[in-house]
Amino acid sequence: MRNKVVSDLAAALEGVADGSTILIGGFGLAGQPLALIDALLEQGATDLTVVSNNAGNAEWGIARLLQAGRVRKVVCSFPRQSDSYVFDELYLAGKVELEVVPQGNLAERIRAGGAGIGGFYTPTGFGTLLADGKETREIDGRMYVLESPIRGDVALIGAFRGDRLGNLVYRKTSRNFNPMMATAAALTIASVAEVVEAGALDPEAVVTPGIFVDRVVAVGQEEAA
Amino acid sequence: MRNKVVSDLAAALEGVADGSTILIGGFGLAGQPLALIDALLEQGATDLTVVSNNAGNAEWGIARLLQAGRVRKVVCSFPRQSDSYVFDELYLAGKVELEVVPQGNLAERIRAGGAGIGGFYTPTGFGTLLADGKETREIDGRMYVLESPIRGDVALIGAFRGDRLGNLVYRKTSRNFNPMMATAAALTIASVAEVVEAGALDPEAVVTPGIFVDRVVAVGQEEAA
Amino acid sequence: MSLDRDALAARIARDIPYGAYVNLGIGAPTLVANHLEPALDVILHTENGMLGMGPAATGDDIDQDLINAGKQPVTELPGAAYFSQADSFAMMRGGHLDVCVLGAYQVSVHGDLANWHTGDPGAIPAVGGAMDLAIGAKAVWVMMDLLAKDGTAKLVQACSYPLTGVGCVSRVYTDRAVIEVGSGGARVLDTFGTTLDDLRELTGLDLT
Amino acid sequence: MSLDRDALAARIARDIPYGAYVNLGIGAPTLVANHLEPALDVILHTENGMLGMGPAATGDDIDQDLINAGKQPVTELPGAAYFSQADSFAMMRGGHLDVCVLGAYQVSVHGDLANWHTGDPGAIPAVGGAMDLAIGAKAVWVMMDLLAKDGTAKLVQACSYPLTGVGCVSRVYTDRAVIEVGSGGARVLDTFGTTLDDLRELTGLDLT
Repeated sequence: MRNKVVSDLAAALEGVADGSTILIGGFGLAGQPLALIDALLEQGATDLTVVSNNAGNAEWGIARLLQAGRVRKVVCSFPRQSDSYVFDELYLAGKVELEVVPQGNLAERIRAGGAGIGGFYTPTGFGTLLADGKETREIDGRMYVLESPIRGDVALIGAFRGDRLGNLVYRKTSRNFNPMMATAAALTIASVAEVVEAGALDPEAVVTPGIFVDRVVAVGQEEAA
Repeated sequence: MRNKVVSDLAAALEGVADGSTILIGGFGLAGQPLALIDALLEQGATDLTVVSNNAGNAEWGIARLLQAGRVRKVVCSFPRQSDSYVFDELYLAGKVELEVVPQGNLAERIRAGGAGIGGFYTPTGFGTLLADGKETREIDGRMYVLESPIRGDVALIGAFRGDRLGNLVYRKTSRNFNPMMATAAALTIASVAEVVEAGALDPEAVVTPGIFVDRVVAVGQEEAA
Repeated sequence: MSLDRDALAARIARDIPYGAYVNLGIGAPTLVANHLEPALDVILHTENGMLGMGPAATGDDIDQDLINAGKQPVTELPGAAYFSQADSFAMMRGGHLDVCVLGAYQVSVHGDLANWHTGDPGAIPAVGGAMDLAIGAKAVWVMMDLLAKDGTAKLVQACSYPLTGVGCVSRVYTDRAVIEVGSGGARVLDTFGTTLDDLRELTGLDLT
Repeated sequence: MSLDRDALAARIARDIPYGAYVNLGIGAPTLVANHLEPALDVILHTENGMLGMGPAATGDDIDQDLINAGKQPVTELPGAAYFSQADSFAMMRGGHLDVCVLGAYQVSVHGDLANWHTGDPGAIPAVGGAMDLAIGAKAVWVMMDLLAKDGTAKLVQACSYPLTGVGCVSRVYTDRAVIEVGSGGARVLDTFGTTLDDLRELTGLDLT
């Protein structure tokens, strides 16, 4: 019987290789899979490229990975937050690379990665520093920038409920980047507050169909702060 | 109080102009808004371009519009069905134009239209007649075709439940093209089996948020055949 | 000694790996579903917007809102999910399906597929999801007779019918043989009551 | 006689049309929400994935899974909907929002916006949704002081800070005046205890 639920966090993170690109869901702490990130730290993979909206809060989640020197590069829209001191210090010391991507372009690039789209023209960022060197094009009188898809070796997803088939639902604004990231990685690992029976999730309300998910691990309701 | 629910089908179709591009949801009869199409026939707009997956079944829905001579052009993936004799005859007599688009490209082009994407590179159709004359590009060793967004003046949407804010949910595979089409028209008109109170639809399960919908009309559960 | 359609469908079903996500094209490939052992834990995708499709619906189970890509009434299995066609084709185009089984007019030794259009100038062109399916799985298999009704081979050096996809097919299941196709040319994997020499003669191809 | 922030927020709220879908940027624009009359039936969008956002959450209503774009806890109104950030930014980019109110470092008379980066080589670049918001509504309004703390005008002939968007702002609400900007240049729509001549002198611009 198909069962994507693994018994513990160590099993969930098994096999993540050094040098991997890791997509990490969440917007700030909402939907950020803190337990999976802690388990990745434990697992030991290093020289990572992290793709996430932010670059870590205080000493939680992504900030811990950074602090442990596991991250070579961050691709995000908004690294600088009130409590992103770990990232800030590493960046200013030249110890971590940064690629800043407008938030909507980041979401759309990850969607494109999961959807087999080779590239797309977006009006966002045209005429700005963040489009420097990128191909531009006028379409129906408006200027667009060509953006490329983003894919990961691994995606770490923070969901609410999941079943053994890998179907996932989220809670409120913790959905954010998680559904796209789940589609755009070779290995998608989801933490859930609760594992439910197959058939218990309303098929009309499943946000991430199980086809996108390789492993599910129950971590209970995470409390970040 | 914001109330997008209109009292009858005539009010729902008010103001549709001759020459409009009409996006019509549905895959075969599932999710095809038959009552709205009949009301469009009644309303009288002509010289229409219809964008829909199919080109009508028997003498239902889109087939009726075609039969009445209201349609100048059909953009679809699969006009030829076992019961598409109305379209077949008009097409073979040279009385209606046809643009055939691969189904996934059609869905993605409509999504792009609603999402402000100027164009996208898809592998689907590369090297085929349907990509003739289209720009192609090699990206990471794979060949892609540049496809453009599709937008409509009007979208006719077949949904299941809706509220006065325009939020919609669908039923099973009748969802199909409806959610993208709802986002890609200047005027989006949805028929629903049932109007429910604002707040009655689970905010986690709303498929089409009300921002995309201009008018909602209750038509009961439609029985097609 | 060649296989009939049902036996061929059973053979294809046996080759599908455990736990695969599979899309079965309209027509003969649909028969494969009848031979999928429950223990194989296959999940069926239908491109009109569903994962977890069950068997054909009959009697009171028929629901006009629950159909497959062939517009036939079907059923829903526990753990199913519905989604839009944009999401459904993104799933295919993004390479998330393991196996897609399609019918064909012709397949070339290099894996080109022709299955949407006879090229007849009087025909009404209709592609549906054919071109998306052609590029929409990790493995695209074709199920077809080796010979057309007029006796010409459907496995060809180069397709004469308009293409559905370029170099997209990896394996062809026919009534006479299973043949691997692709950039390395055609290679016979298995035969059903026929010999390699027979196959060479029937197709005029330099099969190995 | 110039308007304070709260009075300016009230003025902006009064200019929002009935029934509009509105995104309020982080910082001062958030104040506009406090002045939106319920009868105006405005629906608030937050780009992290929600329509129908209610007031800030306090006490037991605080839910770490329900936050706004500024990562502050908020509430949900009846008829709300949640969606992914891909869908949320598609909604913005596709032109479905009626009004977006943003803060700014500088706005040019042609509607160019600079609000994400001071250009200081020591600064850590962080754009968030700023560039998406800049092009993501039918009307993009800026709420800012006319003058920076050092007395220089923030409404300028051409932005010296790095741009967020080109020609995207249609109206600037400042403590001294409301000014229309765009391809036709800057035109003063309303003044608060100041004169057109004063505004010309403060900005060095040929305002009309």
